[in-house]
Amino acid sequence: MYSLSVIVRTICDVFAWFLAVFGVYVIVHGHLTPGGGFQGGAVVATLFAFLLVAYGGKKFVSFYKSNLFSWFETIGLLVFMGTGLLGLGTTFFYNFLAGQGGLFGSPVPIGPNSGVLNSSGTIALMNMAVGLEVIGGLSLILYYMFKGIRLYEESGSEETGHDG
Amino acid sequence: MKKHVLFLMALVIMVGTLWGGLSRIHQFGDPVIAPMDDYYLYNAQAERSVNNIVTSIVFDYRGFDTLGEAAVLFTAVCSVLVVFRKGGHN
Amino acid sequence: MWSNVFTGFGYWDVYSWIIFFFIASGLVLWIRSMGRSDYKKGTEQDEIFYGSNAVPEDGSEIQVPASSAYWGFVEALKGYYELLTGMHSGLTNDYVGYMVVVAAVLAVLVLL
Amino acid sequence: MTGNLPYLVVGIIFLLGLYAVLFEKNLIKIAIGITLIEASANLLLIVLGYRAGGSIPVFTLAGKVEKMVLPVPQALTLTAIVIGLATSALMLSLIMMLYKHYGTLDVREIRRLRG
Amino acid sequence: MSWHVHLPALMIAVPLLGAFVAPVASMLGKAARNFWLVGVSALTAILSVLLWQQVLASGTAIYVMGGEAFNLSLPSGMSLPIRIILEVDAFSAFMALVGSIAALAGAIFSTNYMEKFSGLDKFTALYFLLTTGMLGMVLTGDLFNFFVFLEIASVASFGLVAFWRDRPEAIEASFKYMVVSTIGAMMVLIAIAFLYGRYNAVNMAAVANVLRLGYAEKVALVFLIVALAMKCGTVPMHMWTPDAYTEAPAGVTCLLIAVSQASLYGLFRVCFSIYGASLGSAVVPWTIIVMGVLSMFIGVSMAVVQKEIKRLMAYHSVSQIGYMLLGLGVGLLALSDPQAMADYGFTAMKGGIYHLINYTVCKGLLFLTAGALYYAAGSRNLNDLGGLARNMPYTTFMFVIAAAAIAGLPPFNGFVSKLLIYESTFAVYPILSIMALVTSVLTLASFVKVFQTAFLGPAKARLSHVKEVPAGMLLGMSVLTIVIIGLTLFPTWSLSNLVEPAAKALVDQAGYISAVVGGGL
Repeated sequence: MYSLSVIVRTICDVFAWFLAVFGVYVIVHGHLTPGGGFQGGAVVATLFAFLLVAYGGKKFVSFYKSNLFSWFETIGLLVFMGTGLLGLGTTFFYNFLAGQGGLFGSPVPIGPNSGVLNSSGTIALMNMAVGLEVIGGLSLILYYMFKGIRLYEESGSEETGHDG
Repeated sequence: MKKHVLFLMALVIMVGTLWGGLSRIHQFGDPVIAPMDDYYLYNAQAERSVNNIVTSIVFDYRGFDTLGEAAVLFTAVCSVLVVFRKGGHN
Repeated sequence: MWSNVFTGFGYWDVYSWIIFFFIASGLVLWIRSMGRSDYKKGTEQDEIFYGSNAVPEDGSEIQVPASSAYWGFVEALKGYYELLTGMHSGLTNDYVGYMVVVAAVLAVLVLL
Repeated sequence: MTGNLPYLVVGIIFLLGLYAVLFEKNLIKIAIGITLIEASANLLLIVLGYRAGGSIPVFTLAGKVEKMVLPVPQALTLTAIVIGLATSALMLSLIMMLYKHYGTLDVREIRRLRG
Repeated sequence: MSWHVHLPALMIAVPLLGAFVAPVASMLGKAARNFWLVGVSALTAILSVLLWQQVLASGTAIYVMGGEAFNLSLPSGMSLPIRIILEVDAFSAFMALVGSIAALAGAIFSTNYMEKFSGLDKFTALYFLLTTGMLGMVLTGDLFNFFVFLEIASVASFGLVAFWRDRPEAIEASFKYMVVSTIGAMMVLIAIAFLYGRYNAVNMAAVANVLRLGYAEKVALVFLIVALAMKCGTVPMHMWTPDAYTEAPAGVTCLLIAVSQASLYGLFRVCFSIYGASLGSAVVPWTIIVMGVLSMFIGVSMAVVQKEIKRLMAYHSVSQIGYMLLGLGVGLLALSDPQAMADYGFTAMKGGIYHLINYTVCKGLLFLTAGALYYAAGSRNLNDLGGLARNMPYTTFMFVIAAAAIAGLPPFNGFVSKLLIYESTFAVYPILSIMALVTSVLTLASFVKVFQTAFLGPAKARLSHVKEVPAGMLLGMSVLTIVIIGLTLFPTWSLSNLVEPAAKALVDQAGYISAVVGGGL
């Protein structure tokens, strides 16, 4: 893929960051507004599709660090899993922070309200962990599928496996 | 071609039964008494202090499903990386 | 733990079978011990007798290949096997189609 | 039956998807059919959870709510959508590798495994 | 409360954590990766043994995910559960035990077998994810959770079947498996949506408690039966089975067997525990019996004519699935009639479940030996093999044991389960047991063919360099061999401790329901 015209790249430079900020907003407010980790992560991951289309493959591959994003994925999954395991004092996946005061522990008024950001216990933590994981995972899928096109163009080193 | 006719008939029968079943679940728009969902709607705020009921279900009441879902995404990423991995020995 | 398995009609006792196998192997060893004792490995006694022809070096010339095993069986059931191999056509559409056919048949059977 | 029109739509989407998988010969079209079937399943879940005149089950800055739609189908659909996304991504990757190996997208020529 | 109450959750959490950590662990080098692969599998197997003992000792174990207490299945004033509940009765514990043994053997085998490939960190992660999916399918008591774990197992197996991605057949097999299996999973999801829409519950026991067989329930039943029967490879939906089993790495095939058993578990959980007594007519049992007989006969008759060793074994595993379908279908036929159940139904179910564990260990061992042949001789085509018994004595020994056991030669364990199935199905319909006998004979014929052409016969020149496979593969095979010999020597113990509690738990629908709906604090 080749990079598109300077207009598209400029528009991308201007708006890509709003996209990222909006995705992070959706992730962080997952327990208050519609959305959550998966949706916000998907929004942030579209940023990478945006960059890939606008700047073309070679430039994208040059500045995309796959190790970093695989670490994003692993860390998100481990935080998610660990938050569940921390509840093992009671049960697996027990929400041990809700209503306890402290981190994400403040109660919310019953019925329609304006929302308290510091509420909902482990739900917010899991939102962020899943958001991190989805950002890493989806952008990795994009990156490697693009690399797959290149793999198709230059025939990579074949593995003979067990034959012969 | 005989095979295609057979498949087409089977497809029509299958989707016909699906339609028959769908129209017999419950009238669209008024589900019969929904105790489980009403429990979430009325108690989730007090129990888990969360405004977004769907998120409370996704991450708390059915959080284990979400773990499996994240695992599915991780599985897909691993599979794509396996399919497009660089060749050669490790 | 050492009793029999009752199958409702008969019973199954593994230990009698194992004892039988020991007795049989003992008999085999006894019969073998009655054989000639002047057999020597490495001499011409253990050469392969191949119809007084030269034994070929590579065994693949004198081995029956697997594709020709049970030739008569397959030949007798030719039509059946042609039908079966026609079913395994390798077409993905067919594989899904058989599932849909089974679903339709089962739906008709259950709903009627 | 106009009241049950969404159910009819679910059935139609399922029919289209299964038809595509059954009779299309292009791998990409088969993948599209499978995503259609997934869409029909998700739509069915959402339709089952609709309550006439209900609002979304989110209390933040909601006006006065008298009734809300059922939240569980939305949670289940969220899970099902992500699963479908993962499946589609893997399927497209496999199609790319198939094209690399076989040089074609015609399903009738990708049948080395048979008999 | 002791940590034993957390066993059902740990059973799933441990391999899942192993999968998430696997990419990190494999950064530390080859030895650390292999240690992680084998160690986590061994830990899972130990946990499954503990869980099985606990279930045998203290009845059905339930675990409420995220509840205030592990057994608070119903909140105050509710008649149906609102959280995901893991419900482990004797049948589930039995399946988890069998599956984790197969997973351990496959993991030990894979440490040496996969040496010739790259990307082994992803292999480790996918292997654990496949184990997780299998265990979750058999341990969960929630319909939608069952679907999620079904998808985990499916997607992981797609990736593993396509692992050797420079071999076109591998990608092709993975794609075909994927198309068929995804449609099956979507049918499962639609059936779950039906049940949810009818009863506003996704918990198996809660649904079974209020289920009345109507039109929508029948459609859901049809969809569930077809999809799950496809997942465990019954004729005529078995077409993906030979492709996938053949192209997957051998250690993975050993685990795919266990995954197909988990789908079989789902099929019978739906038939016995969810629908159960309200199943009414004898249509569904007879459908399962007919599918079983067809699978037995067509599978084995296709196996006889194959000339690729793993493909032969894959077709043959289709035929062995038929035995379990036959036995448990006869049990389902006798479910509503206590007299018939006492006469032959329970015996048939015991035979089916006992054949399930025999099939898993024997067929897993056969696929491992096939992989060892492929590793050593560099070919899977039986025409190219021959005279390998001289070079590979241990592999030959284990192959003979596994083949004799699965073909039902006395005194091996396969004969016991087949004997139970023969005698009980004879009481229902003599033709059924005659078909089973003919299938058994053809099974023996197909394995005689493999044994004669691969192991016996004159030595071939191009195979003179073949050596015995490395120690890791031999160890992985010997694990299953020891299990087979143990089941052979103590059939009474295994029947009374492993099989009968599982069969009782499967028949006892009221107990399954009351464990959740009647339970709580």
